[in-house]
Amino acid sequence: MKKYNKHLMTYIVLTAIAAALPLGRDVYVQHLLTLTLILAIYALSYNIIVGYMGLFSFGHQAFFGLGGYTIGLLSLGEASAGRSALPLSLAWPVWATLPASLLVCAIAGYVIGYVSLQMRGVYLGLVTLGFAMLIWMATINERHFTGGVSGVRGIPPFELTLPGLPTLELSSPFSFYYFALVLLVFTIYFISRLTKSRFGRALVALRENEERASALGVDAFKYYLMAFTIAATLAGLAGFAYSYYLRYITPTALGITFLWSAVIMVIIGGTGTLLGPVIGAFIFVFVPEVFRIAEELRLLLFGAALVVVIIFLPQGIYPSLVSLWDRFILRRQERKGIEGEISK
Amino acid sequence: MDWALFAQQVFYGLSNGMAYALFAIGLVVIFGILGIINVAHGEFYMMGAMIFSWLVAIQGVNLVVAAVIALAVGVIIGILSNRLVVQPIYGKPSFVLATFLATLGLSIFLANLATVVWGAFPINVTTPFSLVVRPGGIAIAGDRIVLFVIGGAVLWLLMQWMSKSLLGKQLQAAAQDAVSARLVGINLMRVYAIGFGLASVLAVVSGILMAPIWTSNPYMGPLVILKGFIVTIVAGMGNFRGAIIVGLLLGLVEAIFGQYVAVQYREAVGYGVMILVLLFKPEGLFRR
Amino acid sequence: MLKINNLNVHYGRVHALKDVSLEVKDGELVTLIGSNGAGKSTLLMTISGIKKPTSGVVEWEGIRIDKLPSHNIVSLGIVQVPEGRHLFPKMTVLENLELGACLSKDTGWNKQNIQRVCSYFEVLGQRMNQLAGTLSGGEQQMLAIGRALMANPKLLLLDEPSLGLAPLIMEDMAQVIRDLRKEEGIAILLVEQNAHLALELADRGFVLETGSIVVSGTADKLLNSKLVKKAYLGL
Amino acid sequence: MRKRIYVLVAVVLAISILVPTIGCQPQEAVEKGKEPVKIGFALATTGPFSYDGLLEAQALAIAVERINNAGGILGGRMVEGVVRDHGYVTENAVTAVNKLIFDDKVDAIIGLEDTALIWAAEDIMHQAQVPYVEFGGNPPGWPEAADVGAFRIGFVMDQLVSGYFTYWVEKGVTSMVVAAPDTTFIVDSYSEVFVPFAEQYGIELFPLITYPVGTPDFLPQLAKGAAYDADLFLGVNFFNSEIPREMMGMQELGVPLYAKLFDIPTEETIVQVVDAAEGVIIPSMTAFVYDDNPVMTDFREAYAAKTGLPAPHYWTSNAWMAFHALVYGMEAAGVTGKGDLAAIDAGIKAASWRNLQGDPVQWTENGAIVYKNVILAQIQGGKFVKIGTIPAGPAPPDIYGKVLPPGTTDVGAKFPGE
Repeated sequence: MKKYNKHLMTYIVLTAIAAALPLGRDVYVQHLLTLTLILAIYALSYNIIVGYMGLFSFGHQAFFGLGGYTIGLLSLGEASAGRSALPLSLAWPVWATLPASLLVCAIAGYVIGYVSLQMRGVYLGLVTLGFAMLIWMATINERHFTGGVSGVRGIPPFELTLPGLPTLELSSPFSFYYFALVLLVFTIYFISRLTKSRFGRALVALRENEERASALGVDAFKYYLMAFTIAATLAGLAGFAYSYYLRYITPTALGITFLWSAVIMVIIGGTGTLLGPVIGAFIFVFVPEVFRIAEELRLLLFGAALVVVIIFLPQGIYPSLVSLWDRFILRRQERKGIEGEISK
Repeated sequence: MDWALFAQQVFYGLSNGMAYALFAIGLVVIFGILGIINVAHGEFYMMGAMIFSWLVAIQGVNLVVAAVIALAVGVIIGILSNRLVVQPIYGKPSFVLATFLATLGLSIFLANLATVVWGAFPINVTTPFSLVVRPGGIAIAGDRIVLFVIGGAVLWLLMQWMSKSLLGKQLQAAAQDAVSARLVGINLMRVYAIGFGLASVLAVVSGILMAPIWTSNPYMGPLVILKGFIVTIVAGMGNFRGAIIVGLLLGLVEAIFGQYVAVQYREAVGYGVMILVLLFKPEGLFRR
Repeated sequence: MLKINNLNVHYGRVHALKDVSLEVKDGELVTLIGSNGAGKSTLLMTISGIKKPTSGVVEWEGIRIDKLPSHNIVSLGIVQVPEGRHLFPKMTVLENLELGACLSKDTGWNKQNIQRVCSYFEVLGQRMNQLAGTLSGGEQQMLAIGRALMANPKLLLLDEPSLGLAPLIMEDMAQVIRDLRKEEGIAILLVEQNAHLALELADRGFVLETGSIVVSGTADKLLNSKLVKKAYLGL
Repeated sequence: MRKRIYVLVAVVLAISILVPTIGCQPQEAVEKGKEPVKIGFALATTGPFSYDGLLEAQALAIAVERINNAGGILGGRMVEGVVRDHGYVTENAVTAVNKLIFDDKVDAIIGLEDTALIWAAEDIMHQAQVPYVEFGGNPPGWPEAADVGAFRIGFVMDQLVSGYFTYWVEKGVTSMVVAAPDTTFIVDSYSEVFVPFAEQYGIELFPLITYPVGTPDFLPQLAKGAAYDADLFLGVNFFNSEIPREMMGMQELGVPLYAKLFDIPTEETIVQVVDAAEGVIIPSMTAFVYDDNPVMTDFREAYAAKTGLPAPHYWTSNAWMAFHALVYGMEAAGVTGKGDLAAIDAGIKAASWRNLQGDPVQWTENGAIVYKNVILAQIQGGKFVKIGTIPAGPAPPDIYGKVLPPGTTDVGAKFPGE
C-alpha cells in the first residue's frame, strides 16, 4: 500500500510538471506540446500491440484516422455551412461524438483484428497494412461521403456542455493542452491498470511464450483480439483529440505517414514501457523542430538521427535511460559502500 | 469488346508487372535471408534511377557507362547500409522491429539526401530505344521492350545463379535455416552482406530500367515499396519464381481492373489479394 | 585435442552451463548423457561457436576457439550434426551434401567425398535429386551425418542421432558411428538420451545435470555407476 | 521501482529545460520604426514538393534583396524573409504557421500553396490578425468574402475552366476527356466545375481518374482515356513530377490533341519530352510569363541576373507576384497590417500597383487577385510559342456547395465498346 502511494505521488508530481510546461511559453511551443500529448496517446495505443502483445501491426493509422473522421463527419453543423462541401449537418455535440468515434474504432479494431490475428510476425503487419490501405483508398475515393482528398473542413471547436456546469470551450492550443493532458493521464492510468490486471499478465505471458501460455490454458486469440480492440479504441481517442484540435482532417490522418510516426515514436521511446512512447512522441515532435536551424536539411538530419539512435539504443531511449540511471545509482551505492567501510 | 485496347492493357499491365517483379525480387532476397522488411529498398531503387538519369540526361554520359556507375554506387550503398545500419543491430532483441525503424530512418535520409544533391525536380531520360511502334493499333514503346528483355535476362541469370552456384546455394541455405547454415560453415555475416549487395544491385537495375519509362525523382521509392510488399507476401517468403509470376500478375490485374471495373480502386486489388492470400494460404501462392 | 575448461554459458539470466570441463582425445568417442534441458545441446552449440560462452576456454589442437566465428570452427574440422537434423528442406540431397563441403573449393575432390558418404549411406545415393524435406526421418538423419562428413571433420559433434528413429535404423546408425571411428579415425562427441546405446559405443562418458558435470569416467565405469543406472538406464 | 521514478523526473526536467530553448531567440534592440518588416514564407522545402518550394524560396530571396537594395519599405524599413518548411503536410503547416507567428513574430505570411494547407492554417492566421497571401491551388470560393486580410494570387478554377471551354468550343471541340489524379482536390472540383460548364456548353465529357495513389505508371489509365476517342484530351494535374510522364504517354498513345489545364514546370523538360508533338497545348495560368508585365519583366531580369538561368514559371512567378502585392499593399496602407487586417485589406486593394500598370490581374468578388487572361502556349519547333489569350469567362451558376449526386462522375460509365 505504501509503495502504491509512493508510485501515485510520482505520477502526481510528473503530471504537475507536465501541467506547468506550457505556462509562459508562446503559442508555438504550446502547440507543439499539445501535438505531443495527442500523438503520445496514439503512440501508447500502438505500444499495446507492439510492446505488450509483441505483435506487428502496420495498420494502426486506420484507427487514428477513423476516430478523427467520425468526429469530422458527425460534428459538422450549420456553423460550418459554406466551409465544407459535404452535405452533412448532423451537428452532434462532443458528448455524443466521443462515444461514437470510440465505438467506430472499437468495431473496426474488432473486425480487422478478428480477421487478421490468425497471422503472426510480419504477415500480421502486412495484412493489417492491407486493411488500412483499403480504408485510406475508400476515404479518398468516396468523396461524396468523406470529402475526398481535401478532407473535412470546418469542424466546430471542442465545446462541452453538461447540465449544471459552465460550458467548456477549448479553442486555443493552451486550453486544449490541458484537455489532452487529462486524456493522456487517463490513458496512462488505464494502460498501467490493464498491464497489472490478470488480462495484462496473460498478455505478457503470451508475448514471452505463446505456445506455453496456450498450453496453460490462455486463449491466445481471445486475449489478442481483446487487446487489439482496446488499442484501436485508444487510437480512436487520439484521433478524436487530433480532429478537435486541428479542426480539420484529411486522408493523411489514416495514410501511411501516420504508420511511420507510430513506429518511430514507439520504438525510439522504448517498446513495452509506459512512458517510452510519451518520450518518443516528444522526440518525434520536437527533434524536427530543433533541426529547423536548417530547414532544407531537417528531414535528412532526422532520418540520420533515427538510424543512429536505433543502432546505439536498439531498445529505445527510455529503457536505456533507466539502465543508465541504474548504473549511476549502483556506482554511487558502491562508492558509498566503500566509503562506509573506510570510515569503519 | 475492343480487342486492341484489351491487348494494349495487357501489354501495359505486363510491363508494369515486370517492373514490380524486378523491384520486388530484391525485397524477397532480403526478406528471405534475414526475415526483415527493408523499407529503404525503394530508396535503393530511387538512387539507381536518379544516378543513371542524372548522368545521362544532365551530364551527357554514355548509357552503359552511366548504368555501370549507377550499379557500382548501388552496390556500395547496399553494402554500407548493411554494414552500418543492419549489422550493428543484428541479433539484438526485437531485431525485426528495430531494423524496420532503422531502414525507415535510412529511407528518409536517402530521399532527402537525393533532394539535397539533385533537387526534387523529376529527371527525364530518353534512350535510343525511346520510340513507339503501333502494330494493329497497339502502342509498343521501345523502352518497355528493353525492360522486358534486360529485366527478363537479369531475372533468369539470378535464378540460374541462385540454383547453380555455390554462393547462390549458400544464400538459399541461409534463408532456409540460419543455424544449420552456420553449422556447415557458411559465414552468415558474409552471406548477409552479399544478399544486401545483391538486393541493392537488383533495386538499381530496376531503377535504371524504369527511369526512361517513369522519370525519376527522389520520392519515387515509396510509390513502389508497397507493391514490393504485396509481391513478396503473395508469392511466399523467399520464393523467387513465385515473385516473378506474382509481380507480372499484379501489374496485369491492376491494368485490367482499372480498364473494366473501377479505375479508382485498381490499387485496392493488390491489397485485397494480399489479405486473402495471407488468410487462406499464408505460406504464399507458390510454395516450392 | 578438444579441451574445455570451466565453461560458463548464460541464456539471459539462465545459467545454462556451470564450470563445465571436459576433454576429447584423438580418435576417441566420448559421450555426454543427461536428461532434457541439462545443457547438452548448449554445450555443442558453444563448441560450434553458435553460442558464445560468458567465461571459460574451449581449446582445439592448442588453439582457443571460443571466440572464433562458427565458420572458422568448421574449417578447423569440428562439425556438428544438430539435434532434429536441421537440413535445408527445400534443397535436394545433393545440394545439401554440396553445402556441407561449402568451405572447400575443390569440386573434383567433393565428388569423391560424395561417393564416400554414399558408401556409408547407400539410400542417399538413390535419392540424390529428391528434396531433403521429403525424406523419411532415418534418411534425414543419414543426410545430416553425410552433410557433416562432407566437411572432412576431425571431430564430429553428434546431437541425439537416435532421436525418433525406429530401433532397426538406430542399430544401423550405431554401426555407422562405429565404422566412422574405425575407418576414418574421426573423434566423436556423442550426445544421447539413450544412455544404453551411447555407453555401448563410447570409450568414455560424462553425465550432465542442470548445467554441471556430475559424473565422468570410462564407459564401463559409468555403466556400473549407481547414478547412471538409476537415472538413465532405468535399472 | 524507485530508480524509474528518478529517471522520469530527470527526463521531465530535461524536457522542461529543452522546451524553452526552442522558440527563444535573442531580441536585438532596434530603433523604433526602423525594425525590419518580417515576412514569413511557409513553403515546402522538404518532401516531393520541394522542387517548387525551393525555387519559390529562391525567387522570394531575390525579391527581398531587391526591395532592400531599393531602400526597403514604409520609410526605410528593411524586409526580412523567414522561410519555414511545411513539407506539404497539413499538421506541419499548422506547426510552421505557429512558428512563424508566435516564435518568429512575422508581420505577414506568404505561402501554403495547397488547399489542404491553407484550410488547416487559415483560422490560426486570422485569429492572430496576421495578413496572408496564398498563391497556390485554390478551391473555388476561397477566400470567403468575410476573410479580411486574406489574399490569393493566381487563378480561379471556375474562370480558368470557363475561359477554356469558350476557346475550345470555338475551335469545334464537342467532346473532351478530363483526366485528373485521384490524389488532389481537382477531382472534387471536377464535379463542381467541369460538369456544370460542360452542360452549359454542350460538351460531352469523359471523366477519367488517372494518376497514382502510389502507382508508378499510370499509362494503363491514360490508355483507357485515349480510347474514349474524344476531340481533346485535357490533362489536369498537380503533381509536377508526373507531367513529363503524362506527356510521354500521350505521345506514346498517339493522342492527336492534348492540352494541359495548368502551366508546366520548366520549358526544358516539356520540350525535351514532346519536342515533335505539335498537338500539345499548354495554357499558362501564370500569364505574366508571356506577357509584357513590368513586374514579371523584373522577375525575369532579377532571376537571370542572380542565377544566370531563365526564370522558372509555375508557382514561382506567383510567389513573386504575391510578395509584391503584399509589400506594395503595406506601402499603400502605411502599416504592415499585423493586428489591423482592415488596413492591409484596404492597402492592398488600393495599392497603386506602381509596377503593375496594365496588369493582367483583376479582383474577384471575394477578394482574390486573379489573372484576367489565360495564355495559351504551344510547343513549336522545340520552343514555347504564345498562340493566344483566352479571357477569363464567367463563373458557372452556383458551382460551389452544389454537390452532384453520386454516380455523376462514375468513371467508365460512358466507355465505348462496353
